[in-house]
Parts: sequence; structure tokens; C-alpha cells
Amino acid sequence: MNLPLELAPLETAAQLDAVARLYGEPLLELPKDLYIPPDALEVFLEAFEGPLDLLLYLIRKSNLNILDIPMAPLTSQYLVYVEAMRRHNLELAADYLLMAATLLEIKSRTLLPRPPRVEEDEVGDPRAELVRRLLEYEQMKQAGARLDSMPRAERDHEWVSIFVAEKVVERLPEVSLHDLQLAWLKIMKKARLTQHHQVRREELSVREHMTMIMRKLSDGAFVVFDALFDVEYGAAGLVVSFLAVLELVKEKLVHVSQNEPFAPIYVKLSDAATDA
Amino acid sequence: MQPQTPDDYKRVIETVLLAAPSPLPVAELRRLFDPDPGADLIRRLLDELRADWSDRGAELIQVASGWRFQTRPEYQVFLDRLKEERPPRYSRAVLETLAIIAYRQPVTRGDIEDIRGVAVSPNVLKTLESRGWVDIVGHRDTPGRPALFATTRRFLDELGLRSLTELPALTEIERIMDLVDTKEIEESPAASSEEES
Amino acid sequence: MQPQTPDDYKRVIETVLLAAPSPLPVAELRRLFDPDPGADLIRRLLDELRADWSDRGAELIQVASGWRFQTRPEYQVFLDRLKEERPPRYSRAVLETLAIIAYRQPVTRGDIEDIRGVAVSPNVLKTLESRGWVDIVGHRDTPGRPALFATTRRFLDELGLRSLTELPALTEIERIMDLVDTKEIEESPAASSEEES
Repeated sequence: MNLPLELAPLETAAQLDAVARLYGEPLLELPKDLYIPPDALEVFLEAFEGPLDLLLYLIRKSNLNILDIPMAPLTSQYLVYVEAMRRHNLELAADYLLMAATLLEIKSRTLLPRPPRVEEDEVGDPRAELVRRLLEYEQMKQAGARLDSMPRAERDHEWVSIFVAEKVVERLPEVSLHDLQLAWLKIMKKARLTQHHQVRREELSVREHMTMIMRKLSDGAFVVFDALFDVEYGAAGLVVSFLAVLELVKEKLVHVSQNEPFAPIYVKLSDAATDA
Repeated sequence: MQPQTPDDYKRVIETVLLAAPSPLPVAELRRLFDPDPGADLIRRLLDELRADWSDRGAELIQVASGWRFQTRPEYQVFLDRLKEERPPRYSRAVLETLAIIAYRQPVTRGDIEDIRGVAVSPNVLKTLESRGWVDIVGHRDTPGRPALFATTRRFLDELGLRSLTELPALTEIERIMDLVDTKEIEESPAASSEEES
Repeated sequence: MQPQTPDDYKRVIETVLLAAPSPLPVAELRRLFDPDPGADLIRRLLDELRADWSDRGAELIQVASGWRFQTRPEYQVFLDRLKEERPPRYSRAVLETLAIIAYRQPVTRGDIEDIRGVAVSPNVLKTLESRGWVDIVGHRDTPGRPALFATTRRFLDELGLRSLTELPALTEIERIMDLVDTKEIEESPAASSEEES
């Protein structure tokens, strides 16, 4: 193991000089880079995004080989930070404590006697999972920084969107014959009134003439019966008009009156019938 | 980047106006530069820009609150084609009411409610009236003298019909509906006579 | 107005792109004209337009949802002088979360927490969602049915990318193989993405 100078020497040799014990770990000396004025500690710790970030910092700063982490010094250095946090009554996130436990566990496993070389692959290095997590986190940390450096809208450039000079025209809904058909179908389905509401072309024609006649009578005045018929309709049209008048009478929509036989027949809208 | 030539200034003004969300007055455009190039230079460059864009699809214009680029009216037809919005549609209540008035006219609101089985909101009829598709052609001589609604000529014109008889006959679709609902066909004499025809 | 020459077509495309509130794909630009001039002509004219604007303060670029004009970064210093608000700066928590969603999508909040090793505050995800850069695309079929987050097309558009494949490549994970046993590599998403690259 090639330890960088600023990390503590091997544990065995340093046991006697331990200045403190943290979580059962001998604390050999405060790491040199940890001399931070207490007020600044909080600011310093806020710079880390969590235990993985802090560990990466410790590893990278000391130029450790991440694939062969010396667990003992790394663990003790990490614990120094955690202890410093605790001592300054900083709210100690559970994530930091959990990592401390993980580090201690890995460290104790690395201290177990090494299995014979052949079996090593099966057992695996106890540090493997930690290293995988550190590398994956570091990858995402760098990706985040790189995303931030990419030019982006509103910070590095603006979208061009010039004013559109337009006359505002209200769009009215469009209705097709198909829409009407469908609407009717829905009504029928719902009302189950099939027998009563079949509409044939002939009937529509009568309905149309009923409306036309009602419009002619709309001023409430009496109109001579004959005037309701237009010879231009042709014979079929006249029959339809006549049927329309009969239907209007049947539905009590018009009043027909004749003072005496053979006298002119008058028709008027029934709502003025009180005068008749 | 420090603009050196009048053209550099012009390019900055052009770019800022292209991106600005609202019109910019000369005073605001002066604030772009340090040191302030003065109102006269800005105005001269705005005039130049206006000339530069004279044969383009957008134009630089001055409105009450300042200067802005805007599309020329001749281009609106193209911009309209891109509008995502589908034409608005009438609600089912409006369409059904229209269908009932078209096929059963003249009808009262009560008739429409009887057929639809639900109350008809006054807004539904108002929508159709303000569209000019239905109007009141009289009143039924019953208590309350309810208004009778019918479709108008405009309704026919806008749906491309010459007469109401050109509305789709409903017997056919009803037969389809009856086929769907077999049980009802068996029970209904009207439906079976339909099949014979 | 019916465009006759290719230049007429180009002018229409330019005007529409200057005014469009969002990027327009070629298919949409074809819809501007009747008859359809075909995708090839549109693409050729877009290339010409890009060249026409090469020495201007705005540029025509292609992003995930299509083509649009945007100002060149050199001009931002001027645009910033008129802005009332500074653009938001994102914390490392937000940026790292964004990176994890972008590169590992779809991911749950739990996935993000596993990678970052800390709890993800709801504000972080809210910041990204309200910017329109990430949204929920489904739920994982595990207890609690956690929401799955992915990046949006707007994220690509605002970063000037045409697709996720244009994201910067991840730094290669150091020769992790040396250490992690084979079984673990197969299970690990980090390792499998490395195999792809």
C-alpha cells in the first residue's frame, strides 16, 4: 500500500500516539487540512453534497487510488469530520452516520485474513460496493457540472419570438351534418323513443313548411289561407304545405277561422288567439 | 464584446429587438451600451434597420411604448396555418338541442327537455340563437305560452343545405341503432315495419 | 399571397420561424404551403437561411423539437442589461439530480438518493419540474409505486440538443472491473452503461 504522506502512518505503529478515539477508532492526529476555524466549519461542510461527496474529496485531495483505497486512514479521517460536526452541534445528517458505519464495517472486513488467491474472486473485495458507489456518484457529479456549463436558454441565449401582427378573429365551432346525425343518435339511444321519433324525409318537408308558415304569420296578423300556398312549390309542394297547416292546427300552433261557409279562411298564430 | 463600429451597434440593437418580449423605447436601447452612445445614434440606427428589413416578412415599427419587430400582415395567412388549436366544438347539449330543433321544429324548450330527458340550460339556446342558427317563430298556446324554436335560413346556408329535406334522414341511422339493440327490435312493431320497407 | 420562387418560400419560413413561440419541425413547415413543396426544398431553404444569418446576432438552430432562431451567446451580455431578473442558478443538488435523471432515465427518487447517497429534497425535483425540464413518465411497479422521472423535450430544446444522444459523454468510470466482482458488474447500471459507450 502506497500511502500519501499527509495520511496517518499505519495503524499498528501509531497506536501509541492516538490523540483520541472516535467510534472506537484511534484518532492519530487531526488531518493537516482540517484546521478550519470553527465558524467556518459549517460553511465548509455545506460545500459537500453528502457523505459520498465528502469521501471523494478526501480521496481525490490525497491522491489516493480509488481502486485501492486504504480503508484505515480514510475511515479515521472521515470520522474526524463527523466528530467535528457532532462537536459543533451541527445537525448531523443520518446519511453521514450511516456511511461511518459502512466504512467501519468494510474496514473490519479488510482486516480479516485474506483468503487464498484462488477464492478471491468469489468472495470479492469488501470495498467493491463502496468504490462502485463513489465512482458512479463522481460520474454524475461531473455530468451535473458539465450540464451546467452547456449554453442554455435564458442564461446564455434567448429565443427569438417577434410580435405577430394579427387581426383577432373569433373562431366559431363548426358543425357537420354528421355531427347532427350523431347527436340525434345519442338522443335516441338515451331516450329509447325510437318508435315515436323516426323522421322521414317527407316529415322533414312538412316540418320545414310549418316553420315557413309560422314565419309568415309571425307579425300576429290574420293571413288569408290561400296566401300561405305558393304555386311555385308545385303540386307536391302544395300538398306538403297543406299538411303543414293541418299539423300546425293539430299542434295548436295556429288558429284557423272562417266566419261563414265559403267565406275566406283566415289563419293566424295561436298566441294571438284571444282576439279571435 | 464591445461594439466598435456603427454596424456593431446596429447588430446589437437588432438582436435585442428580435428577442425582446415587449417594445423597447430609445431610452432603454441606450442602456444597452456603456458608454451611452446617445439618442441620436440609436435613432439613426433604428431608421437604418427599418430600411434593412423593408423587403422582409417582418418589419421594424414604432408603437406607443417603443420599437419592435413584428410580422407583416400578408404573412398572417401562413402563421394561421400553424395554429395548433382545433376549431372549437359545441358541447353535446348544444348539438343535441340543435338536432332536435332541426328535425322536430317548431319545438318548445319543454319539448327539447322531454326528448333529451334533462333540463335545457338557457345558455344552450342562447348559443344557438346568437349563432343565428335558430330563432323563435311563435309561441305555443299553452299555459306559459312557451316560445317555439325553429332553424333559420342561415343554418341551412352554413351547413350547405338547400332545404331541411337535405338533412340526413334519420330512419337509416335509427335502423342501425335498432340492429345494435336487437331486443328492442323484437319488441318494437315500428322497428320491424321499418325493416320491411 | 402565393409564394412563387424559392426565395418567396424562404421568406415565409424565415418570418414564421422568427415569430414562432416554439421550435418548428420540417413537417410543420411543410404545412405552411399548399401544395406541399416537399421536405427536400424545406431542408435546403433552412440550410440557406442558416447561412444567411451566419453573421447576425441571432442564429438558426435545430433542436429536439425542430428549428428555431435564438440569439448568439455573445449577445447575452447586452440582453442581460435589460433583464429585470437574473436567470436562476442551480445548486449542485439540482444539477446532480438533473444529471442522474438525464443519463439514467427513467429513475425514481429512491434511485437518485441511492446514487447521491443523500435524501433528495422535494424542492430539488420541484425546481426541475417547474422549469419544464423533467416530468413524471410513469410509476415503477414496486411497493409504493414510486414515480419515474425523465427529462422532457423542452430540456433538450433549452440546452440546444437534438436528442439525448447529444448529451456530453460521461467520464469513463475508471477500470472498475479490476475490483468489482463480475456478478456485480452485470447487475450494476453504471457498469452496463459503460459497456454501451
